[in-house]
Amino acid sequence: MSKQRFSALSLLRRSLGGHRSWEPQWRKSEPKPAYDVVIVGGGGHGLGAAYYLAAEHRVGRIAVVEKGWIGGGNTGRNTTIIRSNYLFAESAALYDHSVKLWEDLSQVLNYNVMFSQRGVMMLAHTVHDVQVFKRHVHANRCSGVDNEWLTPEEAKAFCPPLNIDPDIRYPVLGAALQRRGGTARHDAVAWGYARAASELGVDIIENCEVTGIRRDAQGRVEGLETTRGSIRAGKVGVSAAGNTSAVLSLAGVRLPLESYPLQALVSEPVKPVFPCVAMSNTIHAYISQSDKGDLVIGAGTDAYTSYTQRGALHINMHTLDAICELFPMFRRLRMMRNWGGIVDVTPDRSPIIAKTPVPGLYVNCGWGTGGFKATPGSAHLFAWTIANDAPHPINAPFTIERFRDGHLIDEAAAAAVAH
Amino acid sequence: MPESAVRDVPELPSAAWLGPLPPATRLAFQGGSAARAAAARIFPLPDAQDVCRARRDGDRAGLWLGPDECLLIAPATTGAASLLGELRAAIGTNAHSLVDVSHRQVGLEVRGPLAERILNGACALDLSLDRFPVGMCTRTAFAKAEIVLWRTEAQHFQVEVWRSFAPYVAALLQEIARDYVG
Amino acid sequence: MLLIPCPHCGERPEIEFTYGGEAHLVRPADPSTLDDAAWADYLYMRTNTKGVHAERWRHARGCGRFFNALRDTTTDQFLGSYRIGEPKPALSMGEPR
Amino acid sequence: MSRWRTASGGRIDRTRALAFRFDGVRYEGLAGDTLASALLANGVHLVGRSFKYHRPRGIVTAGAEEPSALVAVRRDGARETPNLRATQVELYEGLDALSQNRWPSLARDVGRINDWLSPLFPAGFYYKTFMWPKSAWKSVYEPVIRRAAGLGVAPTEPDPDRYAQCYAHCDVLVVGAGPAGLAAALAAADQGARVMICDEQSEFGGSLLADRHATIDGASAAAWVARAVADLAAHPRVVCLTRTTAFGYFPHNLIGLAERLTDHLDAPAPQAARERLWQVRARSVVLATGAVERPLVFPGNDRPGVMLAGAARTYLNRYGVRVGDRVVLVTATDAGYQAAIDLRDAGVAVVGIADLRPTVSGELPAAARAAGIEVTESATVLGTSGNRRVAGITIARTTSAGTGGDRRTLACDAVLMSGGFTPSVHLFSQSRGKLRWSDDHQAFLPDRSAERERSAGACRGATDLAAAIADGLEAGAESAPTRTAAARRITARSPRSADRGYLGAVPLASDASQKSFVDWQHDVTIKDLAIATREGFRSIEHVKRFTTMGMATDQGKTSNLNALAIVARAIDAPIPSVGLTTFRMPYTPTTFGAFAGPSRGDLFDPVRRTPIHAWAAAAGAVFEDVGMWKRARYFPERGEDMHAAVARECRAVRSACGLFDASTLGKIEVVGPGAAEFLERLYVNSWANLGVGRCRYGILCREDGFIYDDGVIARLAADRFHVTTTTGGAPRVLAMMEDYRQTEWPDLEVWLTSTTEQWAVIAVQGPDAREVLRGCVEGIDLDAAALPHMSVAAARICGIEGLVMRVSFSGELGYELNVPADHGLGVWKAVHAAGAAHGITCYGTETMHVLRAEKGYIIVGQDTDGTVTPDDAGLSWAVGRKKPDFVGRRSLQRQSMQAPDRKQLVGLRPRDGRTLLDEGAQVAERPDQRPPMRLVGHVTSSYQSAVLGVPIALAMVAGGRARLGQTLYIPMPGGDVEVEVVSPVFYDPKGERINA
Repeated sequence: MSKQRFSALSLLRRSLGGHRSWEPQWRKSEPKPAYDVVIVGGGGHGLGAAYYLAAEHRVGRIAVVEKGWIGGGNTGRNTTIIRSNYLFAESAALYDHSVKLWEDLSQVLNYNVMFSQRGVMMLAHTVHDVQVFKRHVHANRCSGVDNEWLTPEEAKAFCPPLNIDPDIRYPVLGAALQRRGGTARHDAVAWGYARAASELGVDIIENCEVTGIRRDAQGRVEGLETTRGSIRAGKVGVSAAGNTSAVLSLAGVRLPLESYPLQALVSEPVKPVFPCVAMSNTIHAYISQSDKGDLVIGAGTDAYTSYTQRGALHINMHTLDAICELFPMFRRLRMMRNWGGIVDVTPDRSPIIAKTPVPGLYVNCGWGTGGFKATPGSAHLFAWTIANDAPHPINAPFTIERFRDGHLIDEAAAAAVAH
Repeated sequence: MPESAVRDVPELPSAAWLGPLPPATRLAFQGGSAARAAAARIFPLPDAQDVCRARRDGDRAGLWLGPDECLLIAPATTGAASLLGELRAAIGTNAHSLVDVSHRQVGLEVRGPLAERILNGACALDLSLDRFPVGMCTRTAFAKAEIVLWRTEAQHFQVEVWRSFAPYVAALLQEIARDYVG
Repeated sequence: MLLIPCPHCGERPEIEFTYGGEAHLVRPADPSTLDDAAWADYLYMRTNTKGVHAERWRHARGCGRFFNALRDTTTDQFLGSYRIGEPKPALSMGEPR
Repeated sequence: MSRWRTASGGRIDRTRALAFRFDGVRYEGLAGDTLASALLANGVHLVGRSFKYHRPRGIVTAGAEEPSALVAVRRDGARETPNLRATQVELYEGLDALSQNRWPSLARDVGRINDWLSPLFPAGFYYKTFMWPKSAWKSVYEPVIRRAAGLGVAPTEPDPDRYAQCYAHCDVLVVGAGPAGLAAALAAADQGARVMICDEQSEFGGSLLADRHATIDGASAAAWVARAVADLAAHPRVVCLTRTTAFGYFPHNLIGLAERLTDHLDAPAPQAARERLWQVRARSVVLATGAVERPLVFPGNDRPGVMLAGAARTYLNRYGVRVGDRVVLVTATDAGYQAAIDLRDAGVAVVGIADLRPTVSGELPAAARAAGIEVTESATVLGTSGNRRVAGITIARTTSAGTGGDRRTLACDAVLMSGGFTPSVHLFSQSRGKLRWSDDHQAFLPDRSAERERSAGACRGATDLAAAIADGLEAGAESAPTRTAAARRITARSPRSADRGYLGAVPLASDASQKSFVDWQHDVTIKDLAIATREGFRSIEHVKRFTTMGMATDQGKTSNLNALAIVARAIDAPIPSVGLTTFRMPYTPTTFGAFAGPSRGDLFDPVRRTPIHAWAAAAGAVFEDVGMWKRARYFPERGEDMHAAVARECRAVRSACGLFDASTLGKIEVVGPGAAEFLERLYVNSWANLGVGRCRYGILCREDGFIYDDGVIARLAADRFHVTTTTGGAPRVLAMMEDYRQTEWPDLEVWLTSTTEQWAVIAVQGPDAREVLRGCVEGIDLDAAALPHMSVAAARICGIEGLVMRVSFSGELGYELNVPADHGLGVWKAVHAAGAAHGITCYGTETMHVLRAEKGYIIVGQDTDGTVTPDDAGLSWAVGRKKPDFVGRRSLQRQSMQAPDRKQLVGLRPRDGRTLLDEGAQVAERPDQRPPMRLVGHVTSSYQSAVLGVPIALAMVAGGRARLGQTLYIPMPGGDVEVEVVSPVFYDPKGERINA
């Protein structure tokens, strides 16, 4: 499919020419007057949706409009954890659909997204955690999603730096391990989809902010107003993460969303010391090591809504005291860089991939802190939903109406509370 | 006196700059201005507008905690029951809430020239004398615990903390102090 | 850590407060008269303002009071705060503190 | 004394020699040295290997911006710190430093092969390959890449050091104690302001510490600094912090400072804190963060011995070290000449000056020429030579034809470069202040502030000493809250210096065969930037991410602006339009331990213990964490495991009497005329009709209709209720109550007080409970008639005024004794003694769980999961039917909430009467399914019932109540377990025992 196919050979060949013959990985497009589908939001979810619309649904004229530079939102600001061991069948199906796509993504896109199935280990610190995680393990096993229970000793064997001393404040009582889980290179996902989509004719329009959503007499979407002029569109799919509320409000659509700051940080690079991904929801610590050698650490969200893309110092302090408690040999390492993103959170912490009340307008949002792992699956299902004007069975439960009808998919509440 | 009558208080460290205060009678008062005024006739209570200020009369003190909330502290020799009686009589039919919290919390004293610095090891408030003068009191956060902080003298702070948090607060104070006092 | 203007106690550090979400969402007097959509709107739908946001805070580790505040969610600067029951004040862009 | 050390001058203490080791070799330095200056004094220039190509690298700068000289410093096995900048490491006796990213040795590093293969590893190469065969990524490619990547080695032992933290407040925080910062602090202090001033270096003075020429107020720079520091130190309202880095600027003028307390000491006190993290809330902030000199991007610019001119000057004037014997200066500034002149005065041969500027005039160049140093104008660099240290440099004159005229190679052992100065706007930018591009300065300068802050001195373009000091004075004075004293004046004189500098690659660099480095640490060259733009990465953020330029541990302090200029030129756009990468916290890498501070071990989170804890611990109880509480889980007797202990405890409660510490239960006193109405509106139950002295089991829903909490509520008086909550739920429930009280129902006169810790709660449960208590409780009649199940009475309990609640979570005749906490232990002991004759047995939460499960009582959070309605849990009987409204009622009216196929609480019994189900196990309708299975529910609670002698379980099953008697299947890895659906009440369904 690729005009300039990537491979060790092409690398070698072009090195002889001093790498002068590489071409842009995606076309810099000017907005055309009209498209069949315009995707709002040039993150992994949006670019992926455009790619699948072109590759699998043969939609003709497709554009992705991005207010900044592609991959500059949460796609490039997260800790790249990928897993699918969710509790409810609906969620597990959704995220596992994504993991399956991850497993072939580098080959499909001819772009190495460095999907590294190093295993994701979720630590249990209380009897209650143990009950909740074992429920996960059983539910996942029955629905064909790998997830296994580890004793503290097994967890330590899988992740040697882990402190399983029974005398620490919240000792590790065990862990749920998904071996197929892991991490990927975030930028590569955006660029890989952009490149593949571009080669299929998708226009990728950066520095183009949506300022209005035009509707016809029947109320159906007919186009967009943007900072780079108006664009006619048969269908519009919004995949704008933290800014979704702002964009949808242009069409008068209200959503059950709130946007919170979420921070992450990396240490200075060190030689390999951390073989997997470890997560502790109870004391808020999420850690892995990147191919470059940085320890990649996720913090919790701030308490208040904000669009500033920065969080509070005390949030980082609470994250790092937890990390140092679980991995005391990292206490001497140093924070190299910290950054923030804006995550859009729904009341039940599950996403929305659905039609909106406005004909021709579709939305993919509400991924909260878990959007990156879902990128290929979300994009794939969103494309399907747009192309068929109807949800795929996997995302059928993830509607806006579920909040009206009470059919919540409440992963957060299911993790429940200490009794 | 039965063994059970002995008051068993949390064991807390003490040092030249730190010490647990003896058991006291404490009442949580909440109510409108009428009830507050009525109670103030027999007990030193700050007015609603005396924001974050304590009023003292001998060994009795009323601490402003909120616009309709005060913490009343009296020596243990004045039993909670009798103090409740006095106040209810004074307040009469004015709507209010009085709850005995004598055992809910304990008092700690942090004193000396380093008191301010040690407290600022985990308290985010500006404790300089001009910003946190003698007589000021407030509920606040002390690292991961909640306390009521009351400056009784220039170099004396009273810390009121729920009993199960007291060992944490005391231990953290000691950990902080290690870098200031020998 | 933000400095939050409590209308009772003045500016205090964020760790003393809990966030209460969008302000001026009044619980319907008789919810049973609402249809499911209207009820869901009260329960779940949020403006999620990008700009000056009227929001609830509680000075939980302070005077304990809930209050409303105006904060620009694009800068996190507070424009003011007011007591529960008081009307939303007219906007006046404050100097950066 | 080493031949590179000058005979005199500098700020080192020549009387105190310090021995240290680098890669095991012993050297000697002087007190006041950094590791970098000490190595240079010993003629050591090769100090590390680069990240990607493993090229030999030396020392480029003399400060925090160092991109290249990274080392590990080891005190002992647990105290080894990787990736430290040699330019910031202060020397101490016995310091043991190691080079990084090399094998087997720094001199002979096999990784060097990468350099020869470098044509294969251009920017972003890894995105383009390593994809075939697919399996090889995990097994081969990634492990190899990972081993190659990373710089230093992380410690493997826990860090034994302590880290301190504190909060501080001031009127004016001055960041940076160079000329502008010192002036600002003095001016603010003059006005009586509370001032804090910090500097990352070991002493105040900044650039003045290396300045031999400036005069300030008639004194030498050094003398003036000494006086200024003394003035500040003497000031009662000024706090001076050295070795303290302002690493982050947070909203509302909160600044994070990291103070290094012991890293510079040879023998720190074992218990001394290593670092202290300050959270400073400043009314105003003055940023006097200075500027960093920029390298020039020319072929072979990364050889050891190639360094910034200002750095060479600092090593000479501050540390008394000559960086070489024969140096060449490549410059685009006058400042570079100052270094050349100083070195020449120190006896170093300056073999030539290559100035990129077409015509050079001015004070300093004139002085250089006068000193007989040859200056080449319109010069460029074609390359350098030398293996582990620069040995020569080839320069030429750029002709109008754009070719190199009269090229010459100069032999040298050091090359100084001066490309201009980049203002340090990191903190300003972190504060969200807006930057503007200045053509005059060829730099981004602070423009609009977002906080109450202002920049002063070189960080906003005031590079001339007098201007910087004047700017500092003004900044300090106007930042003070009040201006009373007269404004201070300071006169300063230093050589005029034209330092606009040069951005991007030098002329002809792209034609050269040698690499021209932009980012030393990440090995990003001008070729990499060219490839990035060629492949369409045009936004600077894209270029940064694609090439990793500026993402190294120095965060691009020396590279960002050059890269920006190169990209701008490549895509033919003005620099501002390409944008500037965001400056991110922290300014320089900051220790995790400092962020964590004392929050470790038992101080990681408060450990909440009940008044009875010590007794339980002494009795050998095993505890579990519930929220912050430690709760006794079971009381094993010799040799018992949990199951044996729990079985014994259960039997005791069912047959005689058990004693249970329920003190952690949340308690809230709800008081006021509006109390009953308040609960009426909040809980699903009716309260108006609850008599004084009576108790009722209450359920609290969220507004969405799902169970949030539960607990027994006792009415103590018409206007007073004693509400109990779950242990973990107490704070949540109180917060929710306050929310409704204050914001929704201000019409109600009701107030809430947490009494959780006021009362110790001792549960006495079992058929003999009444008999046990007869001897303990005075003032009330314990008989069923007088004190029936679900009633409450004030009484004297073992001589203590308290509350006796006749309630039971065990299904047996039971009481909960509430006594003031200080008496809890005493009463516990007394009741325990009184019960001895009845074989009273202490039990823990595990037994409590089994007993309640036998009765089908739910545990919120275990049997419910935030998606369960009262009806789902079989509790519709508790819902006040006639109530017009309560929190959650409207949501419960939704159709989906009444659907017959909702998951409902049922009991399960294994058909085989033996198999103990796994909590969390799934429930299926059909046997022998393969994944994905159709599932109808899950097991929420499962225990071996001692009294029934069989395993029992509670489960949430779709349409469960309609399935009583049905057989369902629990799919386990070993096969299905057949279970029968039964009532969740396994024991004493009629409740005769509880009412006994």
